[in-house]
Amino acid sequence: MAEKEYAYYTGCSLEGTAVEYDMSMRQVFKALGVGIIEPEDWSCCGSTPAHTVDRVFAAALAARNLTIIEKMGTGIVTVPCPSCLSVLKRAHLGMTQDESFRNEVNELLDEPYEGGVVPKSTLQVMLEDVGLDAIASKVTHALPGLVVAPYYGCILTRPPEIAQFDDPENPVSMDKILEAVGVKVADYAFKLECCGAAFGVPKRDMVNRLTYRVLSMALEAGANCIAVACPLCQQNLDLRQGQVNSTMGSSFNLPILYFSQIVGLTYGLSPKELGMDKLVVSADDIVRSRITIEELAQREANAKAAEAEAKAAEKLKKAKAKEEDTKTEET
Amino acid sequence: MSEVGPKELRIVGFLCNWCSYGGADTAGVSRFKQPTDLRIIRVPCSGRVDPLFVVKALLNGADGVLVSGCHPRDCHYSDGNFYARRRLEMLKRLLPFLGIDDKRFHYTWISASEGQRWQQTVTDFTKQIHKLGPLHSGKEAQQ
Amino acid sequence: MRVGVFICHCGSNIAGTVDVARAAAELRKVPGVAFATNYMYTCSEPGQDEIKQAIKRENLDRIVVAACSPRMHELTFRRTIEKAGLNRYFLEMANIREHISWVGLDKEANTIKAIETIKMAVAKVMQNKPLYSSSFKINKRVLVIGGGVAGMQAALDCGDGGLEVVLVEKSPSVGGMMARLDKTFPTIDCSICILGPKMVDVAQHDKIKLYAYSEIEDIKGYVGNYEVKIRKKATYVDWTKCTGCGLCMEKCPSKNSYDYFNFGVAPTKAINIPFPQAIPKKAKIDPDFCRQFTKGKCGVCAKICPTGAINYEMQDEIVTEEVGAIVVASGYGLIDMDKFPEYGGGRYPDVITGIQYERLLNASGPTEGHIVRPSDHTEPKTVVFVSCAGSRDKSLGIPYCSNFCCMYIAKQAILTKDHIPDSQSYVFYMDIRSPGKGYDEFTRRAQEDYGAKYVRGRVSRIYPKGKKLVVVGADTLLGTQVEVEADLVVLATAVTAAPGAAQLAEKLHISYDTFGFYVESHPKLRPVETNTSGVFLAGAAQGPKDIPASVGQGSAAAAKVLALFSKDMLESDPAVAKVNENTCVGCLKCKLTCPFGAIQEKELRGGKIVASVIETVCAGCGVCTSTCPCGAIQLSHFTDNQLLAEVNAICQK
Amino acid sequence: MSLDKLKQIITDVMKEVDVVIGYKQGFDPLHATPCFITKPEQVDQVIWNPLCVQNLASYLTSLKKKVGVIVKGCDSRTIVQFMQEGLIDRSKVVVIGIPCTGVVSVRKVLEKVKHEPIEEVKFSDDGMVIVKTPSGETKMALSEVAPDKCETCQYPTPVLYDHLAGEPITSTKDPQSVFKDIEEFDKKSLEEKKAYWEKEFDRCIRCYACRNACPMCVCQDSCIAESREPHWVSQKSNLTEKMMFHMIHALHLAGRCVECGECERACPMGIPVNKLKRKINSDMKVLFGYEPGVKPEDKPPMFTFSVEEKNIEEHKL
Repeated sequence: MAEKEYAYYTGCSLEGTAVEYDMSMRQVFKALGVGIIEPEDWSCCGSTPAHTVDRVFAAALAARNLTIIEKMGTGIVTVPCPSCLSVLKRAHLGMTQDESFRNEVNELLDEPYEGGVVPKSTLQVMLEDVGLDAIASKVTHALPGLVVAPYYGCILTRPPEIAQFDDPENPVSMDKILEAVGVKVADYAFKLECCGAAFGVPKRDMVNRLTYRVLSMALEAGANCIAVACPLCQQNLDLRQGQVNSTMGSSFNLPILYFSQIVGLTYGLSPKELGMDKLVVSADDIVRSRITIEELAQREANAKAAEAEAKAAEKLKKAKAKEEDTKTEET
Repeated sequence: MSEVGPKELRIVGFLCNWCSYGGADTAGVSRFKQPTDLRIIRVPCSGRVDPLFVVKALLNGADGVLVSGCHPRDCHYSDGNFYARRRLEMLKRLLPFLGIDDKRFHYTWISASEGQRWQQTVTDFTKQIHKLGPLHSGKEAQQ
Repeated sequence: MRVGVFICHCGSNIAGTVDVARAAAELRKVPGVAFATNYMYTCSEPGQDEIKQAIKRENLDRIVVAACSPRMHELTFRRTIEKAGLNRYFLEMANIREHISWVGLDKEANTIKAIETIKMAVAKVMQNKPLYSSSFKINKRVLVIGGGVAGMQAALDCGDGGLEVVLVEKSPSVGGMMARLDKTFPTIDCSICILGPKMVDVAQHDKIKLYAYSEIEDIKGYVGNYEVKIRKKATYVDWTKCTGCGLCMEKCPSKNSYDYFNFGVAPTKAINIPFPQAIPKKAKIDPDFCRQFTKGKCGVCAKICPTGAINYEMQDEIVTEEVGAIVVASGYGLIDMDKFPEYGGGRYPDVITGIQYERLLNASGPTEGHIVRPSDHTEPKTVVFVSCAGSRDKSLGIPYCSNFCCMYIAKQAILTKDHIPDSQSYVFYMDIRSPGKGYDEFTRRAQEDYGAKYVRGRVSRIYPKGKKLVVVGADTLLGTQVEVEADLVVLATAVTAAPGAAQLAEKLHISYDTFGFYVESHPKLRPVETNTSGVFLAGAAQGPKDIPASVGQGSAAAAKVLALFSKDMLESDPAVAKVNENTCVGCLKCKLTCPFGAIQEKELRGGKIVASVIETVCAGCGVCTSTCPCGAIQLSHFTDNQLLAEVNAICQK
Repeated sequence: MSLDKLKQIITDVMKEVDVVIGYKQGFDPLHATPCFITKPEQVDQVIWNPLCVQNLASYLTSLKKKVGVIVKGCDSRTIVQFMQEGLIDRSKVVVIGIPCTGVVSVRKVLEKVKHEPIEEVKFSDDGMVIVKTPSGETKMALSEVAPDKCETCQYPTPVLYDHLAGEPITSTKDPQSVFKDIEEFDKKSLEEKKAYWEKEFDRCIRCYACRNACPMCVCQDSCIAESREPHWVSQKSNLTEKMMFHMIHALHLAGRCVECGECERACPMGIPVNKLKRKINSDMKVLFGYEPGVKPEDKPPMFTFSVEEKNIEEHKL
């Protein structure tokens, strides 16, 4: 049973290139008891091109969806795609903070938006509404050996006056969620570094260079996997890894997972349900490394016992040596 | 010029000598342009401003009254503006009861270094009074 | 009544946007105005003579000068009319420059505004009464707040001038920021070597009473007679017994105390003497780290102290000092590293601040002058300096330049090369600001003789890569991105107001600006005075400044105090409250609200109770006047009738 | 409450004071008038009934002697307010409190009987007032002719007394609705309110009766309404000056008015002069949680301040 219901605005990516984000996100929400409803007749949020052309028109595209969501009465809409989120939030904040702007935008809409929707990223809902304890409580499996570099991308926390979530320069929300499900998180300095995704077509050489840096810094930080919360980041890092390897002479084989997929794996969900097969760089090794937490506990207990044994042996050896010493002294 | 400029309304400002009057001076020194409606009366402290001065001005022809002192805690006389805050707040709430829009009376805190804030306050308040129009019916705007 | 009106052109400052001739003509029509004229520069000598002559010639008894702000020249013109035989309070000024000609473009509207403003002044001056000052004795002792170089200079100059000085320093030793510096620019002489003797002078001067580790609790009174409460913070060491031998510091088991003096470059002991040259050289316990306080047991220092100076039960003590003037030299602060998340926000140990680097360079610092990385104590070979870390950055609310960072970065780059000859320094800068004697030459030496690479551009980001730090920035001259792999990064963090600056200002009743720096009386002509008479400023409390400027201001403030104290009596401001005993009903609401306790109850012969003002205590705020329901207590020069005259002059329905 | 008990108290109090102020029959059966009892034989003059409308505490500030004074619940607030402002020496005042079940508005009664001469006034036990005039008897409920202040009275029993003539009564009036009339009035449009006051104040004849009747108008003969030094209002008889006078009266009572209603009772023109002060009182309650004349240890809000004012927000333009 759902404790709380959210409107869930998927946006276009999650119906296409990022379908595994959608699949895994829905599964994780289901496991956590978070109810989500997809707004009917939602339309393009207008991300990327619209706001470079016309501010009012861009806001209207987003606000059309907000109007629909407002009528659903959920109060909050959770948005997996940071691009959509940024646009929806920008429209919402602009319209609630400036009356004349609101009137201007509403003039373009069939039905006015009154400002009654709070857009939140799926990360924000997980961290703030569900809470780390609840997230941790559903864990059944462990991924030993996995070290994740959390990669937030450029717009999840910025600009801070729009995002209003997490530290704009050193975000930790994804780190916390992944740590909560028992995954080891690397101290990764390139959490926000531009990967160049938006220039994937016109400036390939630049993107290759930027992507190369993001990937190599993850390796440098000791990670063997990157976690993301953005369809564009995922697509860029995952799909272009081969391209980077061929142009930069590297040999990356770094799985790029949605954080929701990692959480899903620890919840014991099937790789199929989580869309693991949709990834370009295979994450099969990660899936295969999965064990139950009981198994993990057993392994740890074994390791501890072995360690204790070794310690005891060491102690015994020392004691013996001491005994020898005193003996020699006496004599 | 063929056209007559926007007509002035009567706005009276009571400014404390140490902060706000200095702030208005700073705005002047920095050449921050302001509307010309305001007439300034210098007082030592906002605590010197008996609310009755505001009433007197409003009843006798002013369309708006502005009182500005040092920021709370920063009063040259330590507590003067604390008294002013209570008295002027009381007045601000009373005016609409008498049928006078409380937007015609504004009290605020501006320090001697805040020339820009002074410019903004004068500009916004003058705009606000012009939006409300003359307080006294039958009275023509001046100039 | 014969009012004379003098309207100043102020060159074209006023006459450019106000029709002064028309204003004079209009004023001549005002009842009571006997004479009105306009003049090029009324404040000039011939301008003042014109007023004096007109008073005699036209038999004028009240004067209105329409010119600049009374905050500028009221005193000038008061003296003028006094010389011509009028009471100085028969003057009013109409501010037609700052409030009119400089802020309005429309000459017609400005002229009307000026005419009305002058008419208000005329209406008021006709209500003015002659006022006479009385004189009062002054206490010729001076309080200096802050024992940095500016405060010490002020204290020494005042002391040498024969004044008794009370010097209050909030940290355990005098010396301030300068005591922490390694060398000084542009001469590269040793900072503590030139400051040390001054510190000793302060300690040994028979006119200077030093309260170290003390803060101002409360200040009451007025120029000539202040009562100052000083909080002597508990040091847990009896300084009368402490010899500064340092044994306690050696034996203290609590080794991880924060070292305030060294800005946390390395830890110190919970009981410590901040630095070898400290004045006074006394130990102090930091109860946040001391085991006796945190765990309730230890007592090592008490056992070891040869003089038995340790006292864990010590409490703060409040002492009272009476002084006649105050010099505020409370110094500056530095912006926190956490304001720079893009530079790690303090997470990377090898990204440090300029003042921390000074401590690393300093022979008496925690590394004994060896430059090492805080993370692994290895010698850095590539050092990057980032100037304007926070300065000139509106997004952080610091639009101003921090004044001395360009210079100390050049110095630190030079010293880095001196210490580590095979090192390379990079300096990212916005502009090089070196407008002092020998300053520009100095920054060039850093580049030309010491090979520091100056990159004009800002640093966008610093991130760790292995043991190195990658500094990413722009080179705006080449138009490219730059990446430097550094071993150590030094941020020239922005200068801010000292912590607690606002609270101190509130106690002193002086103004501070948006950033917390104290506001001088006039930015050019009264740079060390405040608007509160008897309170003077010195050093970086007024705004970021380097050592020579701070020392200069310290001496300047001392000169002001000496001039003030050159008389035995001060003249009181007669613009104080006065009670009309005939109309006072003795309700004493004025006594309730007076912020200064200047009102007393007085019984007249018939038994009638009335209020009575203690003139020397009254500061002239007028809260009593706006409290009194029957208008019996009136603040002279700002009476109800004077203000009503101004209101009536412009509000006529 | 029995009159005998009151008289007994007065007789006792007489022993320790110079004068006791009470009520006696006035010039006609509808009017009571204050009386000053200095001798025991005068005690019998004393009356108590709903016609005893005057606020006798008003006299306290001008009397130097030791005084006993009879107060109703509402009047007692005057004494508390005097104490807050240090205007009386409490040790020189003996307060004889009367639990009050409500008084009448003489004006309302006269309107009911069309201002005919009054021959007799009786009060029945069931709360009726019977007024006899040449044209016969008129019966009216006490609540019908009560002054407005009785309708929301929160303090039927004096808030402070040394002797209480009767058993304490608790108010049955909703404390939330004390300022209901003020709130209702404030909801009107600015134009309506302005027109209302212009009409009301235009009737003012500047007789100053409201001021003279007000116990809190401490200025007495020094009132700035009649002064030239300072010269706040001119002698012109126009609306502006009349309004100015009433604003002086209202603002001088800001946070001090105990709502005894003497100003309105005294006004020969029937101007609702207490309304402005009640409006300010409603704000004092909201801003400072202050109600005049209730707790002797309170400080009137206009003569003090808090560094952080919890309920005052900075106004934005």
